[in-house]
Amino acid sequence: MKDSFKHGVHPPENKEETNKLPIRQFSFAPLIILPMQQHIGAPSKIIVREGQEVARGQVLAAADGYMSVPMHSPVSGTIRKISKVPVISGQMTEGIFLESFHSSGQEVSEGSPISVDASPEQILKGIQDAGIVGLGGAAFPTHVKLKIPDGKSCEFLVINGIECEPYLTTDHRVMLEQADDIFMGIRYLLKCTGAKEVIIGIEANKQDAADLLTQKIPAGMPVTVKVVPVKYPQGAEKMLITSLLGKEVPSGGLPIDVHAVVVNVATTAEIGRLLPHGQGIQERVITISGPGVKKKGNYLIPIGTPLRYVLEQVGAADNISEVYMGGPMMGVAVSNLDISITKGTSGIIVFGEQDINKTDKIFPCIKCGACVGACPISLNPSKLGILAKAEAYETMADDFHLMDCFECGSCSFVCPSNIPLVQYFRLSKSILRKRKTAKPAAVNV
Amino acid sequence: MFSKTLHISTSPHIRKGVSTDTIMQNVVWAMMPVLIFAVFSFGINALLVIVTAVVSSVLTEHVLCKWSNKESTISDWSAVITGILLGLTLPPIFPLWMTFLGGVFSVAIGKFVFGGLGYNLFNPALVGRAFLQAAFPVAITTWQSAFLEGRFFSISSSVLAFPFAEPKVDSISGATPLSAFKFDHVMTDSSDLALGLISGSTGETSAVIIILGGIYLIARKMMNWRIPVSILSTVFVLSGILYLIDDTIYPSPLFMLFSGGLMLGAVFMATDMVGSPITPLGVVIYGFFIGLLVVVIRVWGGLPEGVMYAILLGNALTPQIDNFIRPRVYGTKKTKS
Amino acid sequence: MKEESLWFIFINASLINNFVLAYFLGICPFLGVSGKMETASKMGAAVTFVMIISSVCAYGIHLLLVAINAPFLQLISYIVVIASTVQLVEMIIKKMSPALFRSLGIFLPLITTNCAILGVALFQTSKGYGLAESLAYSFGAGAGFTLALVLMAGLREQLDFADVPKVVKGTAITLLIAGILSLTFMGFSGLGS
Amino acid sequence: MSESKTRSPGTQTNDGSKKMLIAMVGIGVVCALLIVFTYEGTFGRIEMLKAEALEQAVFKVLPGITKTGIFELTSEGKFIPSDGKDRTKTLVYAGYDDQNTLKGIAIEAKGQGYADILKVLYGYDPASQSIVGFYVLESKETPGLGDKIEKDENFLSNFNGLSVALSEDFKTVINKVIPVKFGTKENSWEVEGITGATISTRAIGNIMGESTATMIPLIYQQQESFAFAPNAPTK
Amino acid sequence: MSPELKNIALKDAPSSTDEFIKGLWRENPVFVQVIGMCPVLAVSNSAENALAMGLATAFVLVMSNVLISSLRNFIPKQVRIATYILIIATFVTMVDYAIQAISVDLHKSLGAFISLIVVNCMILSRAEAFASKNTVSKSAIDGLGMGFGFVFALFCLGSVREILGNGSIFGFPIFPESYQEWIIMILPAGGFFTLAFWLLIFNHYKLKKAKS
Amino acid sequence: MTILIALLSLGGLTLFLAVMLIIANKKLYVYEDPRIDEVEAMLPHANCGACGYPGCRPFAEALVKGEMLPGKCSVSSEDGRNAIAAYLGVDAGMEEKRVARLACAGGSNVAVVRAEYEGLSSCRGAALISGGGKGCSWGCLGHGDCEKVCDFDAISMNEFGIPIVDEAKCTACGDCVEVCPKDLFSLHPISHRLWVACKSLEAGDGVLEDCEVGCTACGKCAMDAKGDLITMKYNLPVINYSANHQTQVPIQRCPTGAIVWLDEKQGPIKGAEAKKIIRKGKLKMGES
Repeated sequence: MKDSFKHGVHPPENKEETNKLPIRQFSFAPLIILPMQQHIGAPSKIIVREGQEVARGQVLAAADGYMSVPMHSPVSGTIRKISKVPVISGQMTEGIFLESFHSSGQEVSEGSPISVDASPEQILKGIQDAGIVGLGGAAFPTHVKLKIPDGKSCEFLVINGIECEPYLTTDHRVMLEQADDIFMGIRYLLKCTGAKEVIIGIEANKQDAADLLTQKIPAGMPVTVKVVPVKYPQGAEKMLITSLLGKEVPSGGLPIDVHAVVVNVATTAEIGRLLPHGQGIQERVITISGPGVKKKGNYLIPIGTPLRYVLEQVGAADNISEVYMGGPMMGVAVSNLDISITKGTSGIIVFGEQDINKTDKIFPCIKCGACVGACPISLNPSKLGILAKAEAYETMADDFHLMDCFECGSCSFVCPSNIPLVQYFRLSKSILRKRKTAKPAAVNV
Repeated sequence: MFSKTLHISTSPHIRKGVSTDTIMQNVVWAMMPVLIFAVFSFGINALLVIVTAVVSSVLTEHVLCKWSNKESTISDWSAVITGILLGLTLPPIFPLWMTFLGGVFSVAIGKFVFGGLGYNLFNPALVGRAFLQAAFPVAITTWQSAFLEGRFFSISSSVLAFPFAEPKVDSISGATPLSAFKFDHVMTDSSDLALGLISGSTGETSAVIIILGGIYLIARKMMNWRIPVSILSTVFVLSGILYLIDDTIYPSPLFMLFSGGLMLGAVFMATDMVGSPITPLGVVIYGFFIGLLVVVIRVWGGLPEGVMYAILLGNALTPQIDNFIRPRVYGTKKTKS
Repeated sequence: MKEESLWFIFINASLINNFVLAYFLGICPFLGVSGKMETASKMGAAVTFVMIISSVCAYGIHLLLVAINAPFLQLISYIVVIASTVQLVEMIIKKMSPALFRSLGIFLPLITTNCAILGVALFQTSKGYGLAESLAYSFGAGAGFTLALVLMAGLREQLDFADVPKVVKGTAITLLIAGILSLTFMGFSGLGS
Repeated sequence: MSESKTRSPGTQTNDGSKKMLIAMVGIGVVCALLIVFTYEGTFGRIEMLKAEALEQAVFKVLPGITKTGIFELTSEGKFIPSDGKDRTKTLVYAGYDDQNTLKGIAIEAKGQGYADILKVLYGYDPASQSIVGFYVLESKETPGLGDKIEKDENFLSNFNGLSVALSEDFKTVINKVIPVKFGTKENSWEVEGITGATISTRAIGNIMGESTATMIPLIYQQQESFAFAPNAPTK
Repeated sequence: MSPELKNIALKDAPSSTDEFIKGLWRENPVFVQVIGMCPVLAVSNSAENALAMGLATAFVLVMSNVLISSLRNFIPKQVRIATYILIIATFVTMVDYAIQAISVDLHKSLGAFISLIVVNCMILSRAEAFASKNTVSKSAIDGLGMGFGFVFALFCLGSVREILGNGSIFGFPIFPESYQEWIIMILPAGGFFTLAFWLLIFNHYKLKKAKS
Repeated sequence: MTILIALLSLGGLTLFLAVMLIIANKKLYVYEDPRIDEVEAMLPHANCGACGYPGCRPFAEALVKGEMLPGKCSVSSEDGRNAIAAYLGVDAGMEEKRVARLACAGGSNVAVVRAEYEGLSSCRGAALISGGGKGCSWGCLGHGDCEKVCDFDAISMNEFGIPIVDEAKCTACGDCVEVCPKDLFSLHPISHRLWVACKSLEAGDGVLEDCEVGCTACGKCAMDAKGDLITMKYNLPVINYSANHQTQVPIQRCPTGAIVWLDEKQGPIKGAEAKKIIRKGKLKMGES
């Protein structure tokens, strides 16, 4: 078995600044802004009205169908307004403005506790009701992911504790501090997936977490902890499966096609923490780091806390220039500080004006092949980039597997010519998606 | 609070920090020892030839950019590399006006018409060299012996030939080991070849120094080591087989490796990133192909040396190789071509 | 007198004296159809095929013309027979296999006025080749034509995405590449001497 | 473009076929006539020019002759008089003086040069057992470089008395003709090259070496076959 | 057939001088239409060869244009290509013998390219696009124009290649003895480069015109 | 003798060929309507796809088959269409000329940019990164993808980064509609001159914070217009073009000038009250 996937890159880690800092509770913002679109799938459906007083933990919005999860109130307070709120994509979506009470410890849990012995269907329902989505960043509804399609079977449950993005240390801290919750979560997951073996994958730079988890494995639980080499993007599902199981997920397929299900370690911990109490997700651990902030660290921040408030509290410099939600490799640059923390936010990285090297001159592609040697799925980003520039989008998808690209950013990271490859690919994919939906109308011969 | 306008750009937000111009600069540094040895062994003639080649390349690039209302691209150092490489492949007593013409041709036809750096299909310096070879076959096969007395002070009259006039060859010419072998079956000692105690193009004589430059670039990861390794090993193995078959007709593999422009070509020219395939396997095939052609042309061809043609043909073949050799994409079955 | 070996005839026709790059035969299709790899390789295959057929035809006609002592009909009978053979082949393919016609047949009319085909027929006659030699020669010429065409197509496909200055766009840049290719094929000269 | 409008689909009548037949055959006949008249009109002159050119070449390589005769090599290795029409046969040209005595034989040879096949004609004098003249019939050698083999006087002087003396049994050439580098000619059987045109001159040297090695013994042994034949073109 | 050629045929009747000039310049077969390239490149290594070849081609073009246009109503559509080729081949054979009768040397240096005039696409395309639709006199003028355009182009190439490659024009040296010939110009590669250079000039001229 | 040989052989050859061709012509003939070529030659060869077919040839086939009328080709000149119609003996089927209209007027002089975008100079590229950094999430990003994609030079970016459509050149091919990531373009008959130049779904001051010329959904235009010409939907006025829309009344009281009258000669004309805002200092927008 290979001990790692092919290619990949080694960006500077920058984790040492926060990986020793314990998770701290963050203060409640006076105004919480909750967009309903926090996960992949249908937005949650608001079931409260303006002016209504709500308690912490109360369900504010229900799941709108199967590909959706409910939203719980992160604070006790009053619904001020239901209107359009900005989200990170730059769009305005439906959302709730929630004015929090100054000091209210009141908390309700509307759901019913789910025991580990419940049926798989009940557990899945419980996970959905808890509003749990993938906390690694993708925010894919977890119950959907855990539902094993008919005719497929799950043998391996992979717990993803890799966290390969530079700066981020949330999973690291969660593993160190919430080991019991993790194993509780694994119990639920084993039950609902029917997996026979659990592998916790941890990168070599988090040896302490690996040691701790190995130590704490409950007797009789089929869990192994595997330490994998430090390499970006080790944390990507497909890469991790290759590293741990030596199998490749087929192009366009899912981990279940190789009998595996991958769940993020923080998500697992959350399942283990919430389900026994019938609670919903209200806050999450976020790493705040980067040269632009003074009080770096890992914080437990209520969902919906406005970014501006967070930055003020952690002492961000006045001249901040770039803010990313997520890590620096795949995170999204923020254009509007009035957006708020969502379930998918794993980190906030802040750069001040002086920290940015803006003289990245773009040279023509010299076909050096650095990107080919970096792409974890062996695409040819150089060729793809050239094709994208020439707007040959169909060729990119048909002949060069564009759609397999998951935008990890390794190619752009190594490109000596500073070509915005990832942006090209993202653009090409979005255009192709648009064309696919528009096609039937255009050609009617 | 937060008074400045935010900046947004695409992920990834961090970069490795090696840029194209630094790569180019490093290639220039790696070639410096070769250049110095060229001047050391061939004297001021070689210096004049190389300097002229560099000046004409850079000047052509600048002028053409200005003409087409583009920003001058001489700062990316690629024109300097083209100039140095061209200079290194010319005989030390090559007339300066021809050298200048070669530089102009290299940059204008070899690179600029294709759209500049990154788009050139062939190695520009070799395009210039091939042009000169075809245009002035006599001048380009007239060599100066190495380590002549007074080489640092006396300039050959052929170097200073009047523009468009035929150069007059003075009596200092010597034969290259390859033509000596091809036409007179005279073998040159391998150690002389390795150390560069022979005549030849300005930069091709000392294999050892060229290898040092290559190792520097490989260590800095600014060169694909597979290319020189595959070319040289192909030449070594093929000529070794021939040598074993009949050592009276065919030269020894070491002689093949160290003679002529093979080292210079394999290390500095075939490795031109733009003209070589992009995948590791493709690169090995490219190297094998070049090595094969070098052996074929040297052993059976009409010309004593074929490295230049082999590399140019390798460049021409690169799009095909890239077309057929594609890495197997993760999660897919065998690649379809 | 030393007889030329078939192998040498093949190498000579394909590499040393490449029909396109050294003899300038078939330049029009070379410039016209070398834009895309796919069409180029098909065109190359079609030309090679027709070359071999017309080479055999030409060999037969030559024997016939010698027999009836009418050398002056050489050119006209060659071209007419080649043209009609091509047309016949085209029609047969069209009828027999529409799929093959779509991929190959569309090039056939182009081949009629391809001087490389007639060139092969004329050269093999003037060189006095026998049947086997003619076959080697026409196959070599076809292979050389295909090689040049395919190399060119690969290079031009890359150029599609290049920032080529407007003045040289089109035929001029193709000719420049052809010139460079012609320079590089000079490396083969003297092969086998 | 415009006439097609009048033609509706599916009207391939017999009438049309007849018209096609007449048109094709008619034009074919007209063409045949045109070609034949041109051919007839120019035939004599072309033949004359060609013969003249060849003869001139033979005269060039065999100094001092006034008449020539053509002979072909049979498959048994015998030389018989020929009309020179069958180009697949190996032909040689005998040269005679006014007294109809054989002065020498002109032999064609070919081989691979730098660019393409080289064809040369050289004159052999059996009396002195040496080559007495040399002429390039066909060459595509690089102009200004390889084509010096046609003009370079020093090079051409190689073939004035190039030794091809035969061994005792007249079956082999004692010293095969070989090419050497410029300035290193020491023996009369060596062909001295031209600086800068090494490849072409070496090719010539090799062609000569090959051809003389096979042809000279054959010719020397059959000198009597080349006796003056009256049907040969004379001058 | 290219759309340009179609357009030529569709245009309203221009004057005969127009018809002549267009072939020389505006629709020059070599520089603008880029057809009939093989002989253009192959025999343009000296001005003399280029001129001879050009004239031979022009003769065939004019003659075949005339004959085809006079027979245009007699030839059925289905067999037109076959008959055109017959007619062209006939004239080429005639020219071939004529040149042989004039000078064996010239014939030798033009080589097989005289025979290859048959497959010069320029001639067939003129027959198709023009002669088959126009009157005899018009076709003759068109043939003359195109033919001289062809001669002009060949001469442009041949003279440049001979001057640079041999230091002479029509065999007369024009440079001092010490001139260094650019041998590449006489080689095949030089042909490609020279034609590219001329096309470049034409393109430049066209672009400039388009701009203003 | 030679003459005989020549005549016989060449005559025989041509006879053989003629017979062969005749047979081939009968047995192997594949019919294709010659009119397709003719019609294709008459089309403009723009292959723009405005007619709904992938290119001019398929359109020509459709024309010959009678599935389409020449008027569908918006690129052809009037004469060209008529010529095809006359050739095919059909009605030209003229349609009213349509042009592309942009539903935004927020140039850099009036609209706020919240974050500076760095990267590919492309709206579609910018839109993927936090929406492109413009204050208004619906507004034009101004990188000119529409200008680049337009084959007819009908679109040019003005000094404030807003595309201006040249009605004379526009062929309504729809390329700009497809390319705009914010879906701001739509094709309209040229007579539609009453136009809402805003797509913001927000209302009130929220709009004005981001853009001075945005629609605040005040509803005055809907009140002033006769009948059901204008209705407010999702905080935007929706014009019912099937009603009588040749009126400038609705634009008069618009406080921001979001609803305009696109005059054929003068360009966009704003209502009396909107002008005050514009006069306050910033330059006029949207006029070429």
